[in-house]
Amino acid sequence: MTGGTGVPDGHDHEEPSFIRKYIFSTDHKMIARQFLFQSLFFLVIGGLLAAMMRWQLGFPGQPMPGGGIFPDAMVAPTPEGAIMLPEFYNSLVTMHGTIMIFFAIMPLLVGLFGNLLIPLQIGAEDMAFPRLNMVSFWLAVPAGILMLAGFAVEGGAAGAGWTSYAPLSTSGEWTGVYLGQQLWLASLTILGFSSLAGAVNYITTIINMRAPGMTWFRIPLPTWSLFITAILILLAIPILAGALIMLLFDQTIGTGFFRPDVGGEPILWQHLFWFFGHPEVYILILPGMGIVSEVISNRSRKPIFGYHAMVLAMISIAFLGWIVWGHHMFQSGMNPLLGTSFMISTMAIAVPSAIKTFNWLGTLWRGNIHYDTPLLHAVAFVSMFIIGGLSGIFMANTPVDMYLHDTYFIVAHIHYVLFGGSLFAIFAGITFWFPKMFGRMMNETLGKVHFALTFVFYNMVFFPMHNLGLGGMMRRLYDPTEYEFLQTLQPMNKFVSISAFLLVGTQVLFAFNFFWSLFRGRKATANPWNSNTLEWTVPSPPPHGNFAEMPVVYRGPYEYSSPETDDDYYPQNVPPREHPPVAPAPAPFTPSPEPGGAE
Amino acid sequence: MFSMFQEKRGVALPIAMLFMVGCGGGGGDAGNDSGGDAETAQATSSVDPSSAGNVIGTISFTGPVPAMQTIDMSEESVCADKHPAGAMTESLVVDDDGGLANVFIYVKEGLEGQSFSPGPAAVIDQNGCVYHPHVLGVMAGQDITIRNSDGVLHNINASPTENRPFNVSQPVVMETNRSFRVAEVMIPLRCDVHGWMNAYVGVLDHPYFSVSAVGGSFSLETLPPGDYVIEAWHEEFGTLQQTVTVTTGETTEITFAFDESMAGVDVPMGEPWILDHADHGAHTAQSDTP
Amino acid sequence: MMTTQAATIDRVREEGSGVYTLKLGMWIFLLSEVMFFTGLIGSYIILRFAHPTDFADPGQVLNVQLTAFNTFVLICSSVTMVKAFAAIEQGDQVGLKRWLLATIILGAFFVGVQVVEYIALTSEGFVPMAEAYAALGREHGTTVIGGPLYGATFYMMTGFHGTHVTIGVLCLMFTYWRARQGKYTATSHGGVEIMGLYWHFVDLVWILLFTIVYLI
Amino acid sequence: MNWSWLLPESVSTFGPDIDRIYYVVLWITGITFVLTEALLLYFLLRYRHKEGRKAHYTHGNNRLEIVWTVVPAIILLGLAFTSKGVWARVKSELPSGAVELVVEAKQFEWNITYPGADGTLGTDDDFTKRNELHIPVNQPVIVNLRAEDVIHSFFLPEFRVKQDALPGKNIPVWFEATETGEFTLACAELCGIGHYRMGGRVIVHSAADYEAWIQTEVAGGQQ
Amino acid sequence: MSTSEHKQPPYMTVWAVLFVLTIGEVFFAFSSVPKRWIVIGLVLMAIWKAVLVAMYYMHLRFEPKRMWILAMSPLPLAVILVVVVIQEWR
Repeated sequence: MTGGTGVPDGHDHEEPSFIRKYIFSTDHKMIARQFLFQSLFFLVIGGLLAAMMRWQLGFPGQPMPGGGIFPDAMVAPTPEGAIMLPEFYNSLVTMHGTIMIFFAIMPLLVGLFGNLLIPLQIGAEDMAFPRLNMVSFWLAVPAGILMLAGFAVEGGAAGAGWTSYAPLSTSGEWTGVYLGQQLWLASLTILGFSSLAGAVNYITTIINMRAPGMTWFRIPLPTWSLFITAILILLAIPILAGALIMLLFDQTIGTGFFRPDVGGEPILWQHLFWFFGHPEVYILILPGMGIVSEVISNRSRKPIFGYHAMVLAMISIAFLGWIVWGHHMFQSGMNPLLGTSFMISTMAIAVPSAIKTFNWLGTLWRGNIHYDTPLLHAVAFVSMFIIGGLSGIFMANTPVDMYLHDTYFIVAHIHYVLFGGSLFAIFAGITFWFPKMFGRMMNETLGKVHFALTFVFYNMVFFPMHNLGLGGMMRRLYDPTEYEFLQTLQPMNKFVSISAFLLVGTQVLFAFNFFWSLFRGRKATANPWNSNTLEWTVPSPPPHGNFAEMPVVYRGPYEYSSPETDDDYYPQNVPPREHPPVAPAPAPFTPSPEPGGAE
Repeated sequence: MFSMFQEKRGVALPIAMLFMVGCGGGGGDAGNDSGGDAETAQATSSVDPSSAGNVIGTISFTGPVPAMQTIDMSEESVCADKHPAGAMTESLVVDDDGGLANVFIYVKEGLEGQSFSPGPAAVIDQNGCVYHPHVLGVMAGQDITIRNSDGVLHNINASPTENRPFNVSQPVVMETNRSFRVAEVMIPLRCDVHGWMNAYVGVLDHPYFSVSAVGGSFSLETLPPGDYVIEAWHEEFGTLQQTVTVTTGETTEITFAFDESMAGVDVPMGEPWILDHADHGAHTAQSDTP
Repeated sequence: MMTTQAATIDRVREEGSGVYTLKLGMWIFLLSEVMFFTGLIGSYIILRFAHPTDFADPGQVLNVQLTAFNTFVLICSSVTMVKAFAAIEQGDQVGLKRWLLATIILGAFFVGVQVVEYIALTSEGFVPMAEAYAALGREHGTTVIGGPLYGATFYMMTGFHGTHVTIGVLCLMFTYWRARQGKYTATSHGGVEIMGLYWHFVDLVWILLFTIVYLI
Repeated sequence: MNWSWLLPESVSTFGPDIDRIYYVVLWITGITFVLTEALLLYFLLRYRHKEGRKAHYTHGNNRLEIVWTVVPAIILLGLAFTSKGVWARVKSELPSGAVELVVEAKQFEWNITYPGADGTLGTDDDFTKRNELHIPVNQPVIVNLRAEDVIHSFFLPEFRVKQDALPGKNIPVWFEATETGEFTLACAELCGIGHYRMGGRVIVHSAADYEAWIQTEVAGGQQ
Repeated sequence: MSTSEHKQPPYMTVWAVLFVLTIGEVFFAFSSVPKRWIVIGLVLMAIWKAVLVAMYYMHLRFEPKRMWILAMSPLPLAVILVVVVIQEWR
């Protein structure tokens, strides 16, 4: 740690070697791209796992197409073909959740957009600690390898669910998974360090490296959201790390933290996990909100409606997010009085989300909306997030949760927030900043087709899950038809499964568009979206060190259609027209409005 | 000891981390050859049959024979139909003249320094939600073909002490091959889906073992001449030992007599699973809790 | 007192925390450390509250005298560390090196004592493994004192603190090596200061651990 | 396919209360859903890009902000406070004069212990059934929920009952059937390989039949 | 900040206080005071020591106020976690 210096080593302009440029790069933009590619890889893996699960659920006990390629530990070889084994299904459930949350969505939102946007949007030449930033990525890689290694070891990959509830997860005797469970824990622990390194970097950078004039309330909303997210990561991940290590010891050397047979407390695991887990939920959605705010404001050529409200909503989420974790545990045998108080705090935290939704609507109101792919995805985010948010109210309500807890209603809810929310935001963000990342535009037509199909199939997959849940179908069932009261739901399961295959297939369009545009896409100008924020004032892609000289900021990020200009945008760094530009005094401390207050 | 094999895996973890990535496959299940029965499995050995002798005998049980408990299989119609007369627990099978079945008899001492290689795979069949055989002897490294003839979900949960534990499932009619690397008497098998299903596997590094049939008879054939300690193991009455001298061409006859006074002794066995009050594991389970 | 640093590094930027970036980064890292130890110590408090009988009164199992002495050692190491910082603030290279060396020695000594303590405790049956736990206490009576959770939580907390101290010592060695090369001056000694921050934090955690684990 | 948003009919005393709250929430969310999505759609069409038109330049409206902060807050907190009564009644208040049973969950079966003829647990005429929960109608039942190995979840869909079974803990769960018949007992928490088969039957007898059933079972158990 | 530019914080005094407090803690822990008071007293002393270290050795006392806020921010979370989860066994 004594290694890093205050000054990012971004000023040397001689061309670095291939290794330093593409592999062990300290350039935040390169690291962002590395995260992008790694996460997309894991997104594919996670999607395939989901497809396999859906096969089993839609066509239980029927031979899996191509199932023959799997080893006998995963499938049962029968004359008709290879049938998935229950323990393999449990591994799929677990690994799909873990991979999508920790290795796809989180690194895309935080690793990709955090690295790409923060320095560019606040006018810094790089992160505060570029080498730490590199370490953060190169910790994520071995973590990913360990996670996948689970499938290769005897006993298969972790099979206790992504929540890995003790005591099920404490011994292979219960799950049939021995080494895989430990690899899962080790992998997540390492990934935790990676996230921490990132979070420290983001927070420091945003606090200390803003360009002159970039006051707290002139920071673009994506950066704001990433700042809040980084704080949540910083304070939540260590709790998870502690819990993971304790569980790892329970499995390996035989301690008894969470093992009831030797006097441990399984419910303590749930508390520690969800004390991390709920902030994690906001880690997964806040950056999406930031991205969507940016895109909607830009594409409707209109200032974001209630900028301060947006920021305050995020800040209040960051606070409230710490006192609602118990709503994941209403039926876990938790003290019922706690249940009541958690219900109330949970209802309270729904309010900031509502505020943000209304502000997005307000932003669209009387806008001048350009229907580009990013906007379509962003609007999809809003409408899907409405559904996800509203369905959350059902489970937040303790009595109703008694029926809905651990049913497919939850599955529908989480996917409306994480897929309909985060993933659409990620699509919006990738299509929006693709030119800045790679210097080329993505194909608009392909993008629109991909959006339309994704949106339709997505709803065909996840909306019926609400009804499945209301029908009483439990989560994580290898074969729902074992319960006759669920057999009536089987047609719907088939429908969902087929839609799921279509949804997964559709993503090929995105992959094609992505790589095609990477090499063949139209060359992008510095500011293709006529945007205000600083990243668009530099070439696409920006050079090493980003800014030729330090930019000076004169106004907020969303001055679209301002009467002061003839264009419908007014970049943050353009000096006001009336009076000549006045650069802020080069004195060390220009006072600024800031939480925490200046002396 | 439960924690002991955890420690083993604890050591395994870091090493595994290193080169886990490369190695493919799901381990365990090599091939799918179904084989004969353990009793008939003729192990290739260095023993010259002409100079060998045999040990035969019977296991007897003295004392009031408790009525065998019927198992309520109504839950699992597939299995219930296979037992028109109703299925019985196999923990204590005694015939009218007191012959005790399901006893594992094996040479404990006397074969030191000799090497034997295992025969073809032994079969343990889950049929009618009961393990056939209830007690099985195999050699270390010998394949065990675990067969599911019921077509309903069974899981085979083996909790050995010395060997790698496993817990695999069979949702359909199928076979799985497993083997135990080192000798261990005895390894309990159970099915968690059907609480009553349990069996025992004795793993030895020589082929001189036998399981007493109904009526209590057993035989250990083609033993090289010499003095042996023979042990008889029963899941409820523990173990009995005696020494025999085998001479060329002779057939020595011995008997083991169990009686009800031995009920509830500490049965030497792979550590029973946690918190199991359900059946035989119970008495050793207490010694588990600190 | 850090204004000189802040000025040199962040002159033209918008004002941030008011401290230079490296120090801010260390502070933020320490916040996550706080949460990490919250997880461990919190679990201990909760488990002890839930199962009082699994734990023992002070002195029955743990060697309080030895650890009190060890605490004193760690506190002294904090003083030497802060002395090193004070020295380089005045540009006193020699003092810096001397005090850093003292800190390294004290830190290493602390770890050594902890290892000795572990060996003694395990020999008395006080181990983290639940099934093997059989702490007979320091009077070597016949009845087992406390329960498995005691061993597990104790080694968890002290072990992770020990790890932090060890890492600290290694970083101190690195700092010492740089000091030997004269990398630190009166105007630029951020490395020494953040090293100190980490070291004092570890000391602070131990102060709490000593009270909670050994004395309560 | 079942697209309905109605809950299956409930057969326990507190079932209707829970369902009522569900339908209230369904109405509130349903209306909000329609309004917001309609508004979104309207704005998208009404304000789509036209050449030469400039968007309306505004940074927001504090009165509006306050409105759409306070209104949801009132609705949500109101919801919370109105429904906490039912929660307390179901989870923290045990009825008197109830039939007491022990349900012990283990991989992968429910072992239900009945008090036997004397109606008290812990006596030697207790008997245990596997995956069969027999209860009398119109009489509260207290289930002492336990688990042997891992966490299971005691789920009676038609009774609106769900409670995790924690190993090493005894959690009392109560409910009262309002109809006779046969219903489902399910495990709602992933508990291992056989989780999906960890089901059972709930048979609700009339009071008389229940007594008779107990007697026959006790008799069967003794001989 | 500038106030402490030249004069050094009282490092040795703080050290002495820490030393005395540690000794005090040990003796108090084994005194015959009722357990509750021992716990309260020890916790107070421990906090006192911790604050001393943070204030003087970690220079918090000489930092801008916003650094204090930063440093204190996780403590409420720690309290929330422990206090809430303990309710399980009330």
